[in-house]
Amino acid sequence: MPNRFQEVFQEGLQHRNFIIGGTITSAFFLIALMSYVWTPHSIEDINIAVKFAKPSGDFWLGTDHFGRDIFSMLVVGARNSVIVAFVAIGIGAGLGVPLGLVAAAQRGWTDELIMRVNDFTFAFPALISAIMITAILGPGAVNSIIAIGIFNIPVFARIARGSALGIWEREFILAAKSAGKGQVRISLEHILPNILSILIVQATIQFALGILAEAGLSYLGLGTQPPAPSWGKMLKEAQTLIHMAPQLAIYPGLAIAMTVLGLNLFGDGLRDILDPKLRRSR
Amino acid sequence: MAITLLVATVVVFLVLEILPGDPASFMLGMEAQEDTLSALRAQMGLDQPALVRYFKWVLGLLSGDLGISYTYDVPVSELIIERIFVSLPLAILAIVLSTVIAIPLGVIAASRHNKSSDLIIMGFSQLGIAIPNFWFAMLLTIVFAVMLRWLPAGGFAGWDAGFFPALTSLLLPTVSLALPQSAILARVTRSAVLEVIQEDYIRTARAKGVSRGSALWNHALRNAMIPVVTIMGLQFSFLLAGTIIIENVFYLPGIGRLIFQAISQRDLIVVKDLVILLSAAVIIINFIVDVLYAVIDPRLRGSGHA
Amino acid sequence: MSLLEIENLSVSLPTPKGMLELISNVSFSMEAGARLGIVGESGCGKSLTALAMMGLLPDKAAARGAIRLNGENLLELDEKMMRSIRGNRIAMIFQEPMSALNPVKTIGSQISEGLKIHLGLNKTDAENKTKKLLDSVGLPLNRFPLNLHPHQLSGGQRQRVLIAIAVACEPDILIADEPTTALDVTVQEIILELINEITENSGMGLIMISHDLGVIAQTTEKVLVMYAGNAVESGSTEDVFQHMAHPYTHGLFAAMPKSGTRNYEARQRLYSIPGQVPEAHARPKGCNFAGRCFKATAECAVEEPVLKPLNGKHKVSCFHPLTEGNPQ
Amino acid sequence: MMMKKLIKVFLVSAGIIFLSSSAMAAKTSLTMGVVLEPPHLDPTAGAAAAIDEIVYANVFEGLTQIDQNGAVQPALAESWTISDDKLTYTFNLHKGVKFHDGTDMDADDVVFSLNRAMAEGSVNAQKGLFKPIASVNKTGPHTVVVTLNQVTGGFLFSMGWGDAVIVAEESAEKNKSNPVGTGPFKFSKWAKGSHIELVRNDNYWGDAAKLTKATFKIIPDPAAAVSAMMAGDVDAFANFPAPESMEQFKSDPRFAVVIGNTEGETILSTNNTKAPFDNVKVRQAMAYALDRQAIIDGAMFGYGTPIGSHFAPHHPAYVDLTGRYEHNLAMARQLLREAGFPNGFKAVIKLPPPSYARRGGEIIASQLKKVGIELEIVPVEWAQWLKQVFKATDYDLTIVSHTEPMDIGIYARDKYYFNYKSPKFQALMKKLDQTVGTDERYAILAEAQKMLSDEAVNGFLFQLAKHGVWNKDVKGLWENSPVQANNLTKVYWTN
Repeated sequence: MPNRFQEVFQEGLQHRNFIIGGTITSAFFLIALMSYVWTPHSIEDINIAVKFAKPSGDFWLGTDHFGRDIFSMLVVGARNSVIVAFVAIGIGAGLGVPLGLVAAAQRGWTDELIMRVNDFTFAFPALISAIMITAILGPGAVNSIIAIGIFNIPVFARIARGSALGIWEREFILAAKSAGKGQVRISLEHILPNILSILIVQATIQFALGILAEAGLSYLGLGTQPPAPSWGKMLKEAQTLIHMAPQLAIYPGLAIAMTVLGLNLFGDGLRDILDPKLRRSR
Repeated sequence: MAITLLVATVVVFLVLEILPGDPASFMLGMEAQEDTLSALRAQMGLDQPALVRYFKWVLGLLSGDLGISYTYDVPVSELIIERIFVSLPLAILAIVLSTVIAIPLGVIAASRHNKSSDLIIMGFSQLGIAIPNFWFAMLLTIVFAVMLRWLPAGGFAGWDAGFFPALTSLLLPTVSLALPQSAILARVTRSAVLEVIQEDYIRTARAKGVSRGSALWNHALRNAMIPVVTIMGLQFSFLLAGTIIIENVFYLPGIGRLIFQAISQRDLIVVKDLVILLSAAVIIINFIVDVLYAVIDPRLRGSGHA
Repeated sequence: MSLLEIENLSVSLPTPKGMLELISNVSFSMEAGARLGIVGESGCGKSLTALAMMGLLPDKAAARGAIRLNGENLLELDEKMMRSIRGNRIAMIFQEPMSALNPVKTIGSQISEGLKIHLGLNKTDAENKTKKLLDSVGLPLNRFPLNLHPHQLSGGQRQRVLIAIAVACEPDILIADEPTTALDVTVQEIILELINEITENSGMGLIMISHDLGVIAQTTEKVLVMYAGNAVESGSTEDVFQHMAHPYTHGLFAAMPKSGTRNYEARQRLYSIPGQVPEAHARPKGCNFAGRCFKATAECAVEEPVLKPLNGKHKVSCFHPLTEGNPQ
Repeated sequence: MMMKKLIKVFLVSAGIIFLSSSAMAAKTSLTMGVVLEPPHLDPTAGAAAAIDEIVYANVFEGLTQIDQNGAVQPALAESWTISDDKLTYTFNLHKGVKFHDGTDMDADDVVFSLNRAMAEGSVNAQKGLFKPIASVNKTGPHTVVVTLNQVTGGFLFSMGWGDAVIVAEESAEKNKSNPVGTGPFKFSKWAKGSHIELVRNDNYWGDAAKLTKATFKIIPDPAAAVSAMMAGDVDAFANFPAPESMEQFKSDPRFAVVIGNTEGETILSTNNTKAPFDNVKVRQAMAYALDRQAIIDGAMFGYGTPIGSHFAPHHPAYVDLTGRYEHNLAMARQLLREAGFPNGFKAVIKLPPPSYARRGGEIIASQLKKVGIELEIVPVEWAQWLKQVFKATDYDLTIVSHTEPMDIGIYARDKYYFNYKSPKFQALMKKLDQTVGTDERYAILAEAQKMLSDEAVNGFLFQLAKHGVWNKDVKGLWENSPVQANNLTKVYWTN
């Protein structure tokens, strides 16, 4: 496996998307990590006296209506986005992939049932369901994670099932079957490693979508709650001040767009490398 | 189809049963007294057992009676119809605009595969996918409403204010919905066209002496439309309900806002009805997409699809 | 001057490993109304040669040499001029009738399209001509109306439609690239006869591309044997078949079944030539076939043989031809 | 470029048409922005202030009416007499008053309206107003006698509330969607989620309104509200939703900006029975830790008057107690130590949707953190707030504006969400009820204010300001809001 990793990495260096996306993505993760140790200012430091300060050596991007340092808030917001998107993917993949594997292994009515429920979840307007979930559980980061995570489940289930079905047809599975291995073992030992690259690519896409979803929910006031900053919430607050301090609406949006762009490019690059068959269609 | 909807009614009903908050106390506020509240609950039929309420509701739906809104005290159907005249035009305008932008761009990008115009178009498309539509909406507001003051920053003039004022208030929302969607659609179109122009029949056409452009537009495009129409169907379903955020940015009295407001005001009957209607709309859109498949691809006609 | 003269045609394609020459210095010519076969294993450059003649090489392909139609070098024509030749003076039938027709268009519109482009026919005239064409390829109008879609037809019927498309403008040369490979055995014979009949009746030249010697024998007068992008043997079909000189040609014959179940088994047995066609980026110095050749010597691995006359018009590129040729 | 030009030409010409038509005569129609859409339009069947903001005094009238100074004025009752024992009120109704549907308004309607509000199955949100009423009787076609079962000083004021307006039996049930009252304006149409239109009632019994049409545009979004004002889509906002925008309007000569006062005491409501808030020292420590001016500056952009108790500063009985707890962190820490929380403690603050609560909550959390009190912020919707905080008193802290006039009495209630439960204060309020003389009453009120302040029952923050902004040519709008209403009866355009 380390060889494979090296291979991927080396090939990656030849892909423009992979390099640009990878750079942005790692910068984003580094910034998120950095916020645990250091931010220029404390984000809970409300100091009305310096509200709407212009960018300066002290406040790199200026301050908001509470006199908080915008740069620091963006940095902590990055962490927030990472956590929400990451856990949501964990939920989606953690439940979705096993479901997909079971559906592919069992076929028959189990498959039918799992896929029906899947379709049903898809048919529901996701945003409305997310709003209802947060209305029941109350707004907050954890509940927005749950809401986003739930909608990741069918995505991963579908993709896991689809790719697993193809693998089940392959000859080495027949060999494994005749060696007396059960469905669970085959799924774990043979199917999963073979669909892993597709799942990883999907995960980067879902990561980007998760960040967008978190921003949307926070924008509606259903996601991350104060004092924890979130990019979506910053945009919401900026909106009421748009005539007074339009600059407040620029930075968080840029942060979202850059991050999502980076993740998407990274995912595209990764797909090119891991799955050359798909390259043609790009 | 019917079963999906039936399951949907059960799920929605159960979900709303556990939604905390009492419509009656929301309506009567802080000073309301207990007997007043129970009187109002009785008036709204909330004192009946859940099963009775469920069947009343479903039977009502079947007979086209959506019930009476708790907060507005008017038939829910009336409320929905008023809002649909905002949301539907918005959704249609957005899908039309995004299609008009995306398909030519996608085809151009595909025909100039890996050339600079392809790279530029795909670069913009990446950007369009990455930009959250509500931020884009805010940027448009800053430019066109705050700086230039050409267009209203929000609100809906109403169709009775005249066609153009109404259309003007839908302009920025349409653009902010359409551009990010067109980014996705352009990408899908491009890869679908790239896929199709590898096909043998494109070579056959070219061997006839058909020009590259004509092969692209007359032979490839229609074949490439299947994935494009699939995505358009998904986008349209999203647009019907998913405009909540954009309706919030521009303060448009549409379906998305109605449902958002109904949830926070615990106007449960409106929530229930809307969720079912939206699910039905998604099913109908899927059906339309299936019909379109058959229109596009004769192989799918009369094969008992849909 | 021959109708078609191909001179030192080389075609290179870009790959991740750089430009690769897939066809090297191929030359041949044919007269008006003549019937030429190109034979070889898959991947030997037959189809690419045909595409070069049609001007339909992939975008980044580079072709050198000359393809002269009535003295005019097609490789030097711009796209617009080339378009007026394609489907008009040179037409082509492709291998896969199942995928070579546009599934969303009616057969009528697909046939009449070329008529409109090249002959400038209006809608009615084009329709009438289309009906005649369909009839001439054995699809009578009463059972095969113009508004049928390809999926409503069988493979053989679709190949007939493709033939109708190709011959619609009565081209000087019809290239048929493995026209029967994908068809049922029972249909193959009929389609070949149809191609023979149509070309003979109208005096069209035919270039038949196949890996199947039986097909070549049945339809052609002259033959060109290709291996790994090179022409290795050429001559009249009769000469080549009776006095095969190149060990590769011999191998192809050895692999040919007696009669009947030609297609599938032929392919199977073809693999009995030991080894495989070397990939383009791994072609050895010297003779490309040397690695698989039972007559190969040290010389073959060093020097590249060139096509030279063996006997009259029968040419071979081999240091150790199997025969001295047929004394005339 | 071409497109830009075209749009400009189009907009300019549209502007010219607009200007020329308005220049001819003074406008007689007014478009007013309101933040909240009313759930329905029957003030006798809902608590929402948004109902009164549209129909009070405009569509519906009561026996009495509250004027913009908070004084009781005669309305449908042209006069009244009060018996010596202060238990019997005789109201003489105006004659010739007609409902908008053409039916007569007479004593029967008054009897019906009051009985309906008091009745068993009534859905009146302010049933408490009618509690003192023992009976309502018609003694003549235009005379009604109301008998009380206890002396009630504010009874005439109560009858001026929107919840006590007079409705007709025939139309009462449909008032929610088609309100029929006696006021100077008639309901015309309601485009849900968009706007509500009233037109002048030409058969009005009193002085006819000067406006022929009034449109209430519903614009909850502050940013949209700013644009609507700027674009002239809306002529007036009685209470602009975004204090942060007032500077901008002030600097624009087209607008008149009028900062008035409201009855809204904005407080950090505290659950007085829940530990550690049951300890008066903890509450006092919090009072010292709060910096009111910073809260007003940060949450309200400087608009609002600090208060030191639960009492409106513009009321004559007001006592300035804002100095009782000067912002003093050392004092706060010391009190916390004394209370046994040297390192502070953790608590939850539940915040309803208004921006004063959401923004104020963030600032208060940051201020209290400085003395070690860590607040977890939990935003709630109104529905949840009512259920969890207000009814179940399942909360530590919350921020809310109490907008009813003269509502200090809520601290004496047995069951109220502060869980204050002070027999001393209850006795004081009882005494107030039985006191008639103004000076004596004011003395008692002053004592009550001090008591609440001393015990730091809640964190008293500020009196909500009324951010009025309207076209400078519009006259006659209320500067203050003693009741939540937009009385348009006297509104006119100067050109």
